[in-house]
Amino acid sequence: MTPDLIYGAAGLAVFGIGLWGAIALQDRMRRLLGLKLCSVGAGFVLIVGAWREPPAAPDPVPHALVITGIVVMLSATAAALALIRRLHDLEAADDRA
Amino acid sequence: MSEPLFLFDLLLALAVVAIAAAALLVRDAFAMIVLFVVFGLLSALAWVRLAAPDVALAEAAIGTGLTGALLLKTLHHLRARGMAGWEPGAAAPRPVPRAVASLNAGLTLAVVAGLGVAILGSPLRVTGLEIAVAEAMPLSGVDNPVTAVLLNFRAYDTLMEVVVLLAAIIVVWQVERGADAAPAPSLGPIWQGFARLTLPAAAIVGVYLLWAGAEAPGGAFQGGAMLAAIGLMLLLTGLYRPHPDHRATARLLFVLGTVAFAAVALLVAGAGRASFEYPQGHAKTLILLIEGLVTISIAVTLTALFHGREPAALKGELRHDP
Amino acid sequence: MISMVAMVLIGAGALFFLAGTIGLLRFPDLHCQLHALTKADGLGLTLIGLGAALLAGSVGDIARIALICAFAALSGATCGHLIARHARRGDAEGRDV
Amino acid sequence: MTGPDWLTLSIMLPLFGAVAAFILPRAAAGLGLATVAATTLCVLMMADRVAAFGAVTVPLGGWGAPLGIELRADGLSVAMLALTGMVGLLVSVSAIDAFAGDRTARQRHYFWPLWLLLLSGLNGVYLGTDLFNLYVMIEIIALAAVGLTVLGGTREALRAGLDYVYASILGALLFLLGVGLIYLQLGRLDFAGVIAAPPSAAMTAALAVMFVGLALKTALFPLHVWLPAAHANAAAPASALLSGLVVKGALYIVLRLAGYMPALTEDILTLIGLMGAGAVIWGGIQALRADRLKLLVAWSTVAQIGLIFVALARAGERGLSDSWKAAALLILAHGIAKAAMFLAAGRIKDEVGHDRIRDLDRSPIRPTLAQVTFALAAINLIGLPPSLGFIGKWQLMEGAMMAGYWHWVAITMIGTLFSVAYFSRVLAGFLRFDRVRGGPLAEHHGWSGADAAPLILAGAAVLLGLAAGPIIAFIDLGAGGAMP
Repeated sequence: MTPDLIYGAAGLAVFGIGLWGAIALQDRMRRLLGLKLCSVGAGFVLIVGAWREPPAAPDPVPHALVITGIVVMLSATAAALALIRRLHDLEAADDRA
Repeated sequence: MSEPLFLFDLLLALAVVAIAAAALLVRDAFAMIVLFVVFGLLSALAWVRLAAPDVALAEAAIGTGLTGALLLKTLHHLRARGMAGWEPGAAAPRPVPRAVASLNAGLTLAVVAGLGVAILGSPLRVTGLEIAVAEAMPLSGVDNPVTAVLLNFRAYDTLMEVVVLLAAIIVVWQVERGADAAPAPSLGPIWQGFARLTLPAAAIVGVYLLWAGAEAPGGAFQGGAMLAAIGLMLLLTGLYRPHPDHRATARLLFVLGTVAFAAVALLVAGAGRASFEYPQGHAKTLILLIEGLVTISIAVTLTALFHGREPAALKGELRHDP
Repeated sequence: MISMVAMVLIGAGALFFLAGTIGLLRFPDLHCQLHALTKADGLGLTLIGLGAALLAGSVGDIARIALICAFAALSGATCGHLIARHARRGDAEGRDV
Repeated sequence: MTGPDWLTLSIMLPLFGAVAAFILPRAAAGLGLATVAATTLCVLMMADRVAAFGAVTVPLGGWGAPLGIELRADGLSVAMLALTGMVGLLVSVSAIDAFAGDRTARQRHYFWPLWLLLLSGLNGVYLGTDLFNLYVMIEIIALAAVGLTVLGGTREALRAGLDYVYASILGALLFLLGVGLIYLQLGRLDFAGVIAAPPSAAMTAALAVMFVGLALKTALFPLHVWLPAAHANAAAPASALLSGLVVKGALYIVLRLAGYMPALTEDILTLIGLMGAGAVIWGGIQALRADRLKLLVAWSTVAQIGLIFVALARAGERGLSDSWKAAALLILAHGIAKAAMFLAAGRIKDEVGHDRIRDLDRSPIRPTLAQVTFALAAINLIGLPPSLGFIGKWQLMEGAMMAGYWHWVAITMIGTLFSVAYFSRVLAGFLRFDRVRGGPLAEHHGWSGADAAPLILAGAAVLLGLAAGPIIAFIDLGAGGAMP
């Protein structure tokens, strides 16, 4: 058992948990969190693909890809959260009315 | 020596998976966010173990730190407006039918199991692009391979990544037009003192990360995230209050990185060079120029994403301003 | 000899962390939990920092470790204060209502 | 590399335009229209180059694949770019009218930057040859499209937008996971490397995950649930862009990958065809039940996307040998006609004041030109000669018949019958005058210059069918299965 196998399995598991959360949960923020877990899981897969037996240096390309993925996911999260906040305001206003 | 490390890896991987599940299952929304932050930090630790310190830094700062801040801000907003289900201990939302729930779980499990089997059945550890990267490194202008990939070999991707951030802030401003902010939490004098002590240090670390990115882990995104943390503290301490008059400047700062990056990419073309092909000997200068400007844009954009709504001329806000 | 001392320091630090975590899990209310967590973790981190500093190769590394410990202590104290403050105000509001 | 780099320019120009429109909101409309026109000009120059020399490749950064990223324009890419340019230009023209006035100033200020970013992302997808780069591009498209969906700011639009965000992010992440799995096996992500890969179980798994992600983004049945509300609740120009162009981005990636994948087995093709057939039937039924005009048009998008997948899976001897051409023709036809139809539906709603199908024939106002536009677009989507949609369906059925796949021919016929049925619900209302109560009839015709752009689009979709031969020859340029 080498680290890449252990963390590869963990990454797939995290992706699966996130996938379940995104499709099965109802709460808006929780579904978003599920998606974030998916992105971390996919990151695990890429980083595991970059890992090499210790004396050898890892492959830098997937690392760069994952950094890009992290920033992209943050952007999407920020947009989704803005929608959640706005929608909540509108619904709260409707409830009061 | 590898035995304790193996144990460590196993425990860490188990913890990552368990906390991921716990974050989704815990009832209280605040606990959910805290567990998510713990999950992100542990993932970053795992990525350090997988020899990816650059990614670990980015995940800790952006993927966990700033995402956590965004989630907390949203939770504060929702709770300030009062919503059933958001107070701790409130009734759970209407339950999902058992059949649907088990169908979802079964589907997910089947997908993941299929993927796992397919991966196990495939040749692993194929040589990637590390040899090509190593050969091209002397021409790249920097010494950190990840930075070389991000700002030279795959600079086009990175430009588009900055564009994604720009798209996000445009969407956020558009969605939250004219929205009222939830009343800011008052954090007290101790917090103000802490902010005063840490702000300069955070600024130094941010610039250092940007600078170090050329040869060591770090770079524009990590540095930008660090500087954005300063922006968050400025907003939370009230040292900086967004004002409608600042909108034009903010827009300019949002687009600065995109414009500089794209302009350099187009202007270096010609004389037999393609777009994004830096002239020989100028690669380092151009990369540092791009990184510097992109860092400013990233820091400002991330701060604005946290602030959310566009600073519009609202009655309440004008009254607060001196 | 130095590495032995370092090991002992790091081990002691880990023990304090353990104690703090047990406190977090077992103490009845938030203020007690904070009491356990902030003090035990502050001490634990300092001990581990000391141990790591003994193992460190250069003055620069030692300086960095010292800085990390200082900032961790600072932010730990501030966080503890903020949590306690928030909890107290929450209680007060609860009583008012 | 000789002459200007039209490929990079066609991605960068909209980017600069978006930035300019964002900084100078007051001048956004003029800047936006000029940018779209300039970009379309770029695409025309590129088309000229491709027609003369075949496929054009630009190695960005001078590194070349697989280390760097390459842009590549061949017949199919240029056809998609031209579709985007043409539809984009005419939608832009009608957007100037739709967002004129003070009441929509705010929408106008944000429409242009978002639409130009969307254009940049779409052009990037059509020129990209790197899987990860495609991921970044579809995220740009997703964010810009979400912004366009919620432009109106109503609660329904925001709800639909949020569902769209979830679907979009999940689709992109599934795609990203597939990209990761492919890198795990091949160590490279450029198209050339992916095509050369030997088929294996793991490759199939990776491609399957990517396909599911893309199917979610392009709203293939049963992953379509987010689409109708999102497209029906957006402002008219935004709906036209979303339905005419945005879903085509993911569809194009499927088409590209499917065309190059030797690993696709008979079972997978059948499954894709079945999903498409499900979409044709379910979308048809829902379009028949829809009570609002825009909702009907949105459901017809679901049905027609399904038909495109049927074409992709099943129009030819070996499934894929020639079927991608039928699918490409259907994509072009649907892109033009659906944009025209949403614009027309928006015009009808603006003039009449509502878009309830039952009451459309009771209005004293008759938006004649918009109704003609709607009818022309319907001709195209139903597939009557000589429209481009007819040629696409003909190709599909001819291929399927020659290969003896009668059941797929039957599906196509059923889809056609459905489309006749649901469009008739609307068209019948246009032709009836007798149910107006109170007031003189047909005094106000309710048409204006704003009807010109959609009418041109709908007319083009019909007339382009006459030029089907050259179009088919053009999309074949530089294809031949072989990448450089």
